[in-house]
Amino acid sequence: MSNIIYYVSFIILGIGIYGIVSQKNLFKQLISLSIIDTAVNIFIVALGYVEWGEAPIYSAITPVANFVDPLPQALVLTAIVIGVGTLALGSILLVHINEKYGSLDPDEIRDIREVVE
Amino acid sequence: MTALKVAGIFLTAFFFGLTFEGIGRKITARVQRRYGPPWYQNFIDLFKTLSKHGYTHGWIFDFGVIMALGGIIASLGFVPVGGIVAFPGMDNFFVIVYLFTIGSLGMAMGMVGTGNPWASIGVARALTLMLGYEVPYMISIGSMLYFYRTSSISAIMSAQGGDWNLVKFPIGALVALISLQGMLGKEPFEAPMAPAEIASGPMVELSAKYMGLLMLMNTFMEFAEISLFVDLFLGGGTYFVFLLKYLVVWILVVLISSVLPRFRIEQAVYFYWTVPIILAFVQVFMTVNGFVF
Amino acid sequence: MQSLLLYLAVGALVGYFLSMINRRLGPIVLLALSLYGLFTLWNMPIGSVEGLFGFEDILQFTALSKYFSIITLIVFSCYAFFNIVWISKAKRPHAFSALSILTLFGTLGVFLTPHLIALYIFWEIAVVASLFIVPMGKEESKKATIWYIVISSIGSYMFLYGTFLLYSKFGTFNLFEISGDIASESTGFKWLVSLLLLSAGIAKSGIFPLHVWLRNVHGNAPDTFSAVLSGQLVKMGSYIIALLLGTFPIATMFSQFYAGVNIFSYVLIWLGNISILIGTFMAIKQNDMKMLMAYSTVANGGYILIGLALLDQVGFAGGLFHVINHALAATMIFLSFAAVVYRTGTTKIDEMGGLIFKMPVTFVTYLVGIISIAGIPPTSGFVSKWMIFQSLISKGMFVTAMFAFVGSIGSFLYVFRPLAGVFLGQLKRKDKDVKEAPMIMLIPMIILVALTILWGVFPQQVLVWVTDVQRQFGMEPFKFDGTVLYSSLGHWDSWTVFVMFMVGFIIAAVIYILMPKGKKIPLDDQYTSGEFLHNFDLYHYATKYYAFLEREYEGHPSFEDWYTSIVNVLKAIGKGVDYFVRRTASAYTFWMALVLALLLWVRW
Amino acid sequence: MIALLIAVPLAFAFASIPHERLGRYFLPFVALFNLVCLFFFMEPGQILEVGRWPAAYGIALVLDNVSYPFLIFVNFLILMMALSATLENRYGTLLLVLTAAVNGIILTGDFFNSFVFLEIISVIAYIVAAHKDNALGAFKYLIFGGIGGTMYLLGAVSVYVKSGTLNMGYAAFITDPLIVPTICIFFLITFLVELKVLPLGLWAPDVYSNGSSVTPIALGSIVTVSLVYLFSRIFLNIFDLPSPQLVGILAMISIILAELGALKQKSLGRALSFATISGVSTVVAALSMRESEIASAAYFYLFNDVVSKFILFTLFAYLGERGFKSNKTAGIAFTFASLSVVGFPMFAGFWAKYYLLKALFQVNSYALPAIILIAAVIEAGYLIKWNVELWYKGEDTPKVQDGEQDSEMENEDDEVEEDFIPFGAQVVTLLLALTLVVVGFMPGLIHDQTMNIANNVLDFRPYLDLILKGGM
Repeated sequence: MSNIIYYVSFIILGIGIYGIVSQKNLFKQLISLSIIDTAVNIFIVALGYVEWGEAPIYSAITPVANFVDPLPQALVLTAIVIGVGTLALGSILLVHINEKYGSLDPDEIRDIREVVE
Repeated sequence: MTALKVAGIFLTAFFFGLTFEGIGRKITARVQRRYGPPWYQNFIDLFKTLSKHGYTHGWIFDFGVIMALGGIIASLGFVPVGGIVAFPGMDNFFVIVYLFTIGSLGMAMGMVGTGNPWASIGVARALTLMLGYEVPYMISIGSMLYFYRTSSISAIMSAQGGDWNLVKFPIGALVALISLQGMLGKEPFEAPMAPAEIASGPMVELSAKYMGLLMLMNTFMEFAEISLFVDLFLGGGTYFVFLLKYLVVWILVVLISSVLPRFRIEQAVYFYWTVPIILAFVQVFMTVNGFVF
Repeated sequence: MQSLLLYLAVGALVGYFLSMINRRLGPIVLLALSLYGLFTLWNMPIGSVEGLFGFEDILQFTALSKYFSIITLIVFSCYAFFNIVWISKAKRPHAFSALSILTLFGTLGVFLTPHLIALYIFWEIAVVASLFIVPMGKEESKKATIWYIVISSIGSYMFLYGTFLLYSKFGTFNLFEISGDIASESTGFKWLVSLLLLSAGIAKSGIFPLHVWLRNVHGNAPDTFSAVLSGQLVKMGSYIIALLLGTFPIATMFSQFYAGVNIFSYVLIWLGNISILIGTFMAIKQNDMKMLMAYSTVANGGYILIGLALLDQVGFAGGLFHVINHALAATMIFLSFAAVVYRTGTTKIDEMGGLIFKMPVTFVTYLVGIISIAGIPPTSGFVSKWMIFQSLISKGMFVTAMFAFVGSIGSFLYVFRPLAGVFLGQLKRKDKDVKEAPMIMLIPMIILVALTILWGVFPQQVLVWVTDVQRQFGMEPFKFDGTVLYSSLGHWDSWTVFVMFMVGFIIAAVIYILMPKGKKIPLDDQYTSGEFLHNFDLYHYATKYYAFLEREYEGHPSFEDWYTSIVNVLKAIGKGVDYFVRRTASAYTFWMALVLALLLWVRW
Repeated sequence: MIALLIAVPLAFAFASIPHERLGRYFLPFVALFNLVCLFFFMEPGQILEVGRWPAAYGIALVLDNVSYPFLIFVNFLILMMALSATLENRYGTLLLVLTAAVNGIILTGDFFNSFVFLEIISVIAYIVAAHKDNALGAFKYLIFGGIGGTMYLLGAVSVYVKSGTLNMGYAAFITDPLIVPTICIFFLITFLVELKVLPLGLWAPDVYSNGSSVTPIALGSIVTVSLVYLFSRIFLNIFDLPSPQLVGILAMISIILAELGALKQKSLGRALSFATISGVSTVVAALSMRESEIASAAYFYLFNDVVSKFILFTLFAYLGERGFKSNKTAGIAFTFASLSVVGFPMFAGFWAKYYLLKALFQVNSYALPAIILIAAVIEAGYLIKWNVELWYKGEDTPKVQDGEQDSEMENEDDEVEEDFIPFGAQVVTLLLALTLVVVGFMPGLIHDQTMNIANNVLDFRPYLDLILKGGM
């Protein structure tokens, strides 16, 4: 039962990859990348999960408790931040692309570029 | 002694060469049902032309003519004439063949130096024809050099004894004969001169003395070339036997030329590079594998 | 040797800065250095060993080094001398002079070291230095440079690969140390290494599969530099061939094939044959005189290769002798062309004519040059041709002999084309005011003429060098006694031939003088088949000189085209790569990544 | 002390935020400061445990015999770039952050920390890639790099899950050897992307050819060097490279394909980009052999390639394809650099190829040398073509062909007027070209260093000892 979360993360990962592979629109590609990020983050959090674990906070109530591994969660926090940064940057790049070529469809952009060249 | 022998060769070439040429003209005429000039006609022609004032096109023209005659005279000295061998052992086949080319080069240079395009065309044709006949000729002679382990003409001549190379190397002799026809510029390989086609080619601008000198050169050249054939294939022999053999070969050449039409130049080259070259290689194959009769 | 190389290296810089003061100073520096080198190396005892830049014993002065260095230095002295005037037409005189000196540095280094890596370094220095001179030529010389560097790199990198193969087996780069042990290796290894090492020589000396660069480079390089390219740089290739064939025990390394010639040499001889054929027939159809001589270089490279690959007493000597002959002849011819171009400004044969009356000394230089190329006595060209022919016939190698004959007679055809087209015939009206080349240009040409005839009549000096080489390689040295040269098929005497030649010439001259004098008429006083001519420029037969012969092999395959199409195929693949690059990160790239990951997963 | 290398650039980066222009003036001094620190106040064999956590639990910064020379080289490159590149506003700040991140990635001994630095580098790289209005190329890089980063994260986390620690040395020591190849594949994909090995390096030509004086140098030189360091650290030092033959073959294919791609190009920038791919692929192929001599030669090769490409790209950025007629010094630097890339004697490139071939032949590897030499032939072809074209540009072009061309030429002339090479760039390119020549005559200068790196990088024990301070 506890493995289900792994399957979920892999399915999301698959969706992300499918998105990058199949979508022409650059923005959809970026979103797909973000989905992949999310999938990986879920996976990592799941790795640190311990059956019936508790939040890794020391207190008087839980001097000896079944803690989940806190490190992956910390890592994921960082990864999420980085992911958001990348997403934001990608969006800005797309805005620039859209300003320059007036489109986010790579085929159209290519046509325009070839004309320019 | 050497000087005497050389002088002897020159004089023989001069008198008999011109005489035989005259006889050749007579024979051609008779084949063509004409009366023909007397046998001494060439002497008359030579002296007459030499004694006239001519026209020259500048120093390269003069130089070319002298170089042509000088080169041929030089190579003639190395050709054994029957018993007369001026430079025994040193009459290397390749030396003679390449000395000949000085004469040809001199003539070509002088004639093109006249600035007449007919002469240029004639020379271009002559050189092209040379590319044709020299190759099979040198290969077939080469097989003899290989067989006798020497490239000295006189050594090959004396090594034959009674058995002529004509019999030992029949195919080679045939190839040499065909090539000889081209060397002498006789029909069917007459394209370089072709009087009716390119106004005698190289000779177009020649007059008087220059014509005479080149006639002399031509005689010497014919003499040397046929002598080589006689030495190599017919065993040379004593002086008079040699001349007899020479006459026979000469008459054969003249007879062939008098009945044949002219090849175009590329046809000639094509011909030389097919039939005689294959024959020459047949000869080579036989020689290398020891099939010498 | 060490000091000479150092002087040359420094000289390149000095030459550069001196030519900033006066551009004529650059060639003068080169001339001084070449003469100094000639003097030093001529007097240097064979077998001297020196270090260089702190590397012990890296320079060895062998007999072969001496022979090739002397050739090189003669060529370079003449080239430098000629350049003193010619440099005024050079596009970048400073760089031109400096790079010329650097080229000399590189080539001399190649000749002086048996250490394969040092040799490679010097080799590449010579290549790079000459590489940047080439594009100073005609418009197309830029393209020619690419041909040059690519073909040269193919050769030299194969050489490098072979060098490292040897190193991985024997642990040393010294060629002389390796040569003893190589015979015991496996057959495949021997073939591979020998071919790899030789391919540098093959590429450089313009032998068949790698001959294509010569036409472009020699034809388009700066005019005087073509002389160095053909007379000297190409000989670097011959040096490698001679060095390897002489040093490796080729005869015991490979099995016998025919008439005492081993199979490896036979392969080389066939490459030589094809080179002769291609060189000769392509030269015949060129209208550009420099390209014509470039193909002639291909053919003569073939002769040298055949001679060297015969590896016997007479043939090897003939091949070596042919190196100096062709070096001198090619230098003479290209220098005379340079003089012609200096005055007329074109290299197309049919754009000139009748220059003989304007430039007689240049003409004589060219004439002697072609007599030597065509191998006619009494020039030195005949000596080597005779030796090669003797060797071929005595071994019974008639097919090769046929190619040699074709090349020899074909050379009459192609050398006559510029002779007739440029120097003889009708003088063009535009060239009416052409003058003879300046005196400074004529001197080196005359020196070369003198050397060619001198060594044709008295070949002893060269033969001493050649037989020294043969002795050093443990071969039976070529036999000669004074001017009498011996082979197993008899002998001849160059002095006698010369005397007979003079006798014949004097007889002819006497007859000529005794007979009545001819009247001088101008060139346009002609038999014109009755036509009245207005323009004698057109009455000059130079275009398509051998049209009737060219027609016979019009549809011949062109290796230049083949190589270009190979490059095009490569470019097409490159275009494919570029196609993927230009897409966005989409389907194919990701499938590729996934397949890759899968492959990695199953761990190969 | 070591942390200064990271902290100082970061501090200056923050300091420069309020004053947009300041960044670019800070950059050279920061780089110089780093170099001075490295030379005079630091020596290999130091470790810093961040926050005084013991190494196996906390982040450790390690300065050992491998990272020390790499740090010097990278900071040297940054200094050179700071002097030569034209930095617009904010780019100074960016590059300061990049400096910090690059120093960090070389110093760190922690997997996750290296991931963070890698992502910082990537983000800055995307921005730098977008220089000169090249957003499309940058976006492509972002997609590739994003996937690559994710893979690295997966790898790092897998290490943690399997070993319970993120410390590079300790994790490698205790991770189950059976699972290591699988983990390494995640890392490997990241490196193949970032080091531009071809099927995964398809983003590079579009990014590098944007004509900027920053992008190709920051990415192609600085980032590449630091990632080669990380590659060697992970695959040569602490883990084994998974399926080295396959990586080798992939890199070889990449070399050839990149050269062919470059051969085809009609623009110099793209040709150089492909050449860069080929150069780095050669390094990867050589490193995949895991042999100290070869690794040493590979670092030498990297040195030569990076320095030469630095020159080529900088000059391309300023001169474009306008030729050297007005600027001979630049031309000489360009020619020296291209000769060095091809590997002609008298330049560093020759020794790079020499050592590489020699080392490869010693281990009886025959395919890679052949590939390298074939690549060199192609490289020689197109680089010499470009050299000749640029040197002789406009010398004998026909005067008037048709109107269109005429106007084009006029435009070019106008641009030449405006277009000059800043003094800094001239000095830097000339200096680097001279470096190539000097190394060409004294290869020992670099070779001793690379030998030292190679010997240390292939020996896991000293690193483990250092990072754990002589054992647990």
